[in-house]
Amino acid sequence: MSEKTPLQMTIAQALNRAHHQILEAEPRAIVIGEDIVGGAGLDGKELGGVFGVTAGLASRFGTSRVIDTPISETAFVGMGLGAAMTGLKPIVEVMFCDFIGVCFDQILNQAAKARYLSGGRIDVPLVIRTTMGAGDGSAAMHSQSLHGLLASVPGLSVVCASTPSDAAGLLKSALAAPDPVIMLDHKGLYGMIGDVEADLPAVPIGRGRLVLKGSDITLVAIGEMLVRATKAAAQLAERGVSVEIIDPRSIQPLDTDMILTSLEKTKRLLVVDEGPSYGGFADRVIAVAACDGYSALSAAPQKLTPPHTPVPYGRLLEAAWLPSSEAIVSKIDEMMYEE
Amino acid sequence: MSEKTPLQMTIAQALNRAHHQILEAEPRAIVIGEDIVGGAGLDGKELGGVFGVTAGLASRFGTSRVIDTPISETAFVGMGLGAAMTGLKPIVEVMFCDFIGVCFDQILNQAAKARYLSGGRIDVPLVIRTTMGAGDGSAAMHSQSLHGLLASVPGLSVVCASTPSDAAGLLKSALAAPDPVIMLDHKGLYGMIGDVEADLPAVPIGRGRLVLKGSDITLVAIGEMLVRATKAAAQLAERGVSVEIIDPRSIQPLDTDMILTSLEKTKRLLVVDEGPSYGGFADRVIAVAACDGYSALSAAPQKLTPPHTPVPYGRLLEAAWLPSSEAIVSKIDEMMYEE
Amino acid sequence: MNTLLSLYKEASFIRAFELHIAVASEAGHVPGLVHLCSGAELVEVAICRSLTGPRDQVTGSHRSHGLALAMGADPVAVAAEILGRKGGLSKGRGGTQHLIAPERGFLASNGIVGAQVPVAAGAALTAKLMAAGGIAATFFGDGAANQGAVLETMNLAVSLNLPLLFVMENNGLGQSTSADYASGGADLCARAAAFGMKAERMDGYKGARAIKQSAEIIDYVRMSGKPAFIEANVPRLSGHYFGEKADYLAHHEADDPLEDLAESLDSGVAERVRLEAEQAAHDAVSDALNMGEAAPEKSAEVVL
Amino acid sequence: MNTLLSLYKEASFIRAFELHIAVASEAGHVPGLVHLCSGAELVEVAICRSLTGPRDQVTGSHRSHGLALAMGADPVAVAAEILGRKGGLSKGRGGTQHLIAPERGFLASNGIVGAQVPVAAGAALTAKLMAAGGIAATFFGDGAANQGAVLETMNLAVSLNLPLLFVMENNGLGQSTSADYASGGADLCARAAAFGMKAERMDGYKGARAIKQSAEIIDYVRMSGKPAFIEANVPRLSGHYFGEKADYLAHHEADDPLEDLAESLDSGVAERVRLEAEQAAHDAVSDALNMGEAAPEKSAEVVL
Ligand SMILES: Cc1ncc(C[n+]2csc(CCOP(=O)(O)OP(=O)(O)O)c2C)c(N)n1
Ligand SMILES: Cc1ncc(C[n+]2csc(CCOP(=O)(O)OP(=O)(O)O)c2C)c(N)n1
Ligand SMILES: [Mg+2]
Ligand SMILES: [Mg+2]
Repeated sequence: MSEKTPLQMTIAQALNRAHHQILEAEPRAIVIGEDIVGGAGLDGKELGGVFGVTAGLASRFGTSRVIDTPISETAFVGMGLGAAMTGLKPIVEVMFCDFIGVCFDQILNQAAKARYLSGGRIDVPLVIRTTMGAGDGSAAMHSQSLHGLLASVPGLSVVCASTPSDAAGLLKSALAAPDPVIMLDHKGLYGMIGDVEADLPAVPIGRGRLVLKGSDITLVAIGEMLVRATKAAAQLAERGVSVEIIDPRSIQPLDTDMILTSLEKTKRLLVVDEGPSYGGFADRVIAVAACDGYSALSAAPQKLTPPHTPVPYGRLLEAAWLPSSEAIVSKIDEMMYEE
Repeated sequence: MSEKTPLQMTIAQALNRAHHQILEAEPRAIVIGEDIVGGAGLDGKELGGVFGVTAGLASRFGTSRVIDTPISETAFVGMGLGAAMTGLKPIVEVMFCDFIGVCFDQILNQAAKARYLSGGRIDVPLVIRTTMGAGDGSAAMHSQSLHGLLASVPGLSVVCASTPSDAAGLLKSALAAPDPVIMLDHKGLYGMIGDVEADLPAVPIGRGRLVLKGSDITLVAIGEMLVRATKAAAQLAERGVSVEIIDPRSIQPLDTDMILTSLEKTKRLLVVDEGPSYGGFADRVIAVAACDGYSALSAAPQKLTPPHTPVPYGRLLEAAWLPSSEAIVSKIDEMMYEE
Repeated sequence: MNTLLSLYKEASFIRAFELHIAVASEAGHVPGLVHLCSGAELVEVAICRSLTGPRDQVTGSHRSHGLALAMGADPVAVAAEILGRKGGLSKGRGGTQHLIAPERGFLASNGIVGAQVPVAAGAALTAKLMAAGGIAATFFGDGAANQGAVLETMNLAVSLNLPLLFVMENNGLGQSTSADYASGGADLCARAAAFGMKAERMDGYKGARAIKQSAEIIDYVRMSGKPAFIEANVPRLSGHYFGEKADYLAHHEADDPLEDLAESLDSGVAERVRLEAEQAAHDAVSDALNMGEAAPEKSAEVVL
Repeated sequence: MNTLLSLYKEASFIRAFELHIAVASEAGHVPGLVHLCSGAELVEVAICRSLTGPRDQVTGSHRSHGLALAMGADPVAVAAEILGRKGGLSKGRGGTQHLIAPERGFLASNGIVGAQVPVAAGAALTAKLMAAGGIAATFFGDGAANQGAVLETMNLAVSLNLPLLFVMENNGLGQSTSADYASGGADLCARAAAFGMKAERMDGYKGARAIKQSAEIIDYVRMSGKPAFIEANVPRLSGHYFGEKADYLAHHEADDPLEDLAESLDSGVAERVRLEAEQAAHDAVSDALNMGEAAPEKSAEVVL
């Protein structure tokens, strides 16, 4: 039972701990990426990953299982896939999701299709971990939110954790899954502190998390947008507007049941997302509501997303680009008022 | 006026003719791709492209403007981009849209963002031509429909022509556009014959085409699905169900006005698409209807898409995978009946 | 049976197999286009002879019928997959460019030029970590040699010391483009060597030598745990895809390695072996043809 | 002013510019992380001296502040872009990794390792077709040298005969990973040569020689219309990004090419030139700092 005493740690720490537990428990698990050991070929200290998530792994499990690579995402994502097809369980880190462009074929055509092309015979226990999200001045090529784009590829599961325990728990489920899972961490949330159980229980892929119970409107969001949504909801609560917040956690498969059940009650939907305004995750959720929850709705479902442009660099520009909690409040005000 | 006498030709022929006219009229236009001349370094005849679209260009305009490349999509799509940024107007052919995986960074991060990253200063008159669509036994890596995925990237326009005159006309507009345009031709439609005007007038990007007037339901489709939708509508008409069919032609920007206007009249929407069932073009259109056309709708908007799997190879499998015109008929029957 | 004769037998079987696939294609029994390996059989059989699945794993290109057979995949299941039949390796889901028989050491073939190469690096990594003496090999063309995926993987394999054999079949053509044009006349074997690998040329017309050379270089990869590279010259005897009107090849007439090989054998014996192989291939393809077309299963969307 | 002295002046300006950017960053005025080019100035200035925009166009990596300046981009506009200010080259939309000044021949820098290289091939193609004597040059790191985009473009440039100069700045490190590890000890200059290009090493500590060598090789590219490759050894004097705790570099202390250069000059003159450069850089960065932060425009979404 002492295992169940909650600990406090950041998302980065929870992920680091989960990596340690996974490599300890599963001899077939390996980790592959750039600078995840860090200092390869040098005589200094290990870097342990750009965000510290892989710290200490190499010195504990050795560099044959924790593997630094050249800057060759196509080659090493493909290597992870091949390893997964032949009996290993690789966690491949792609530093930023913006970099999937350089290795997209290995994701779109190779990893996503391997099981199907084998007529179902081959397991592909491949995890690709990457980061997403704007807000820290990293500009157009280190700030994108490509969870929706990735989730549209048949054959891939996509998860986005927004708490330390979900991060650790989803990583564990991803590793256990027989098919490729892409996990995107929001960079802005790595420092977020939360309770985790010491043994980091797995969190099932495909199940959302009810963040806040409410009755007037359903709000779906992940990552930093979830943080802002929660803030907005607190403000709205003071004024008597009751927001139900769902963190889907899993982008694909999506917990449509949870969303539709919530809509039965609230009859209104707002999706807040950093992904693209057209054809992104927000549209996917809207489509679920419109196609399958139409009769529950009492008003048009709405989305709040950034303008349909690349992520800008300057601080004011980036702040204006991202949906703010104030914008969420006014959007909900508007939606409540319209009826 | 004799220029206006319509001619009959296939989509492939119309595209070929449009290429000839473009290279003739615009000295800065060039064409880049694999086997588009064909026979480079050999002593035989030119191939003129795998689908014949670039036939005769090299012998007329020379191999300095019609350029065969090694199989290096990243390098030559990037080359097209760099050429567009420095004053040329390249049409870059990527044989199948399935291959965008190997050059996605040059599309996602480079071409799509160049104007924005220059603060609007740089024109990027780059056209990427590629093919899409299932139905000919080409299997999982030569049959995808990635129009929706591409359209979700801010900075890109995406067009899909479904008639010879639209194919030629959209290519002309794409070439004239100051920003990157991706044009996807449905392989199954290259042989489709239609009327074109000899001078191949430009077709504006962003404007849909009303294919069939109707009053009971709005159906949105492109490519082969449009062909099947038209067939289904004819069948339904016999039974008194009046289908309005919209060919959006442009995936991004989307002619939302045309769709919403149609919904005002029909109050029902069906999207039929070969793209993915989750997070694809169908969801995008549904979201437009749900968010902006909600009050017009009298029933849940619906989509008909393939199962969320890779494209299968076997003939029966592929046929079962693709939405058939019968399936469209029953889906519409169901939707009409439900009320 | 002596080595050369059995090489001839296996290669003849593949040649005949492709021939019967071509016949089936002409008759309308193949869903899409097929890329036949005719001309490369000898090299493929010679190299695969030193590889044993599932410990060793091979990946190949779009042109992999022969390679799958050379690794020992069931010919009927291979033919059935190419024909989109129920009994196919992947129940007709994958098709001609997606042959998968890892139990025999044939991990995958691929529709994207070069994409099979990084995947083989993964199989090599598994072999390295499992330390059971396995290696991986990956076959690709002269056209693929210019793809980032291939070039990156050469570097990766050197950097990480992966037991991975790169086999480039240089048939002088990538679709309709000459290898010389596509690589600007570069010496592709020397280019691979410059990545820091052992790299050798193999004469695709010399069976005995190819077998010996393969055994040696595969032994080197196995023992050293390092990558190596083979450039094998082979002819492309049947168009880019079967049925192609290859007008870009004006006066192209390539010698046939199998004919050369046959000449070095006792002609009566060779002819008998060839006829047997022909018969076996005929039987395999017609057995496959007699299977029902692959059809949807009600159960899961996953395998449709 | 003699050649070496003016080289020293320009390089010192870039060094000081980076220093003031670092100061601004410490003070919280830079939106994100900056990758400073300190250590590579000499090579960059020496090479860019033989290039003239807009006829010639250059693309660079994430570490391109100095390169943009070396091509003649307005220092205030460069600083303002890095600081996310209104007067930035791209009105603060792009930022430190996305400097764009094509009017000066600096076409673009890039956040994706290696992605600037194919783009430069396009500029080279334009130069070739325009036939006005222009060429393109692209700068990238030893880490980028292993990216498919870079390797493919080397082949493409050879295949198509593009007037494109590849400049690899080998600072021995890609983020925290040694170049030796990342390329398995391969000789990157020889590797480039194996693609079929003229390829040379440049000593990043020898200013006079670098200027002469650049002039010659750029002349070669211009005249022959063919690609060429330079591997320049340079130190990375300020961490991967400014402020990084680079513990992976235990006993790393690199010589400074600028100090070496200064020693070869009259010390009084050198010091005066350095101080002037320092003052000019200070002024440029503070002018930029005094500009308002870049803010949204009401007009078009396109430029937000
Ligand atoms: C990334 C990608 N680009 C282009 C193609 C189209 N294509 C298929 S095979 C081929 C030629 C390949 O040449 P090579 O590698 O020499 O193999 P060969 O066909 O000669 O065996 C091309 C261009 C593809 N399938 N994938
Ligand atoms: C495709 C891609 N992978 C990884 C990164 C992260 N990253 C940025 S710079 C860098 C190191 C680059 O090393 P090198 O090319 O040697 O340039 P240097 O920083 O030494 O100048 C890495 C790994 C990136 N931006 N893009
Ligand atoms: Mg070839
Ligand atoms: Mg470096």
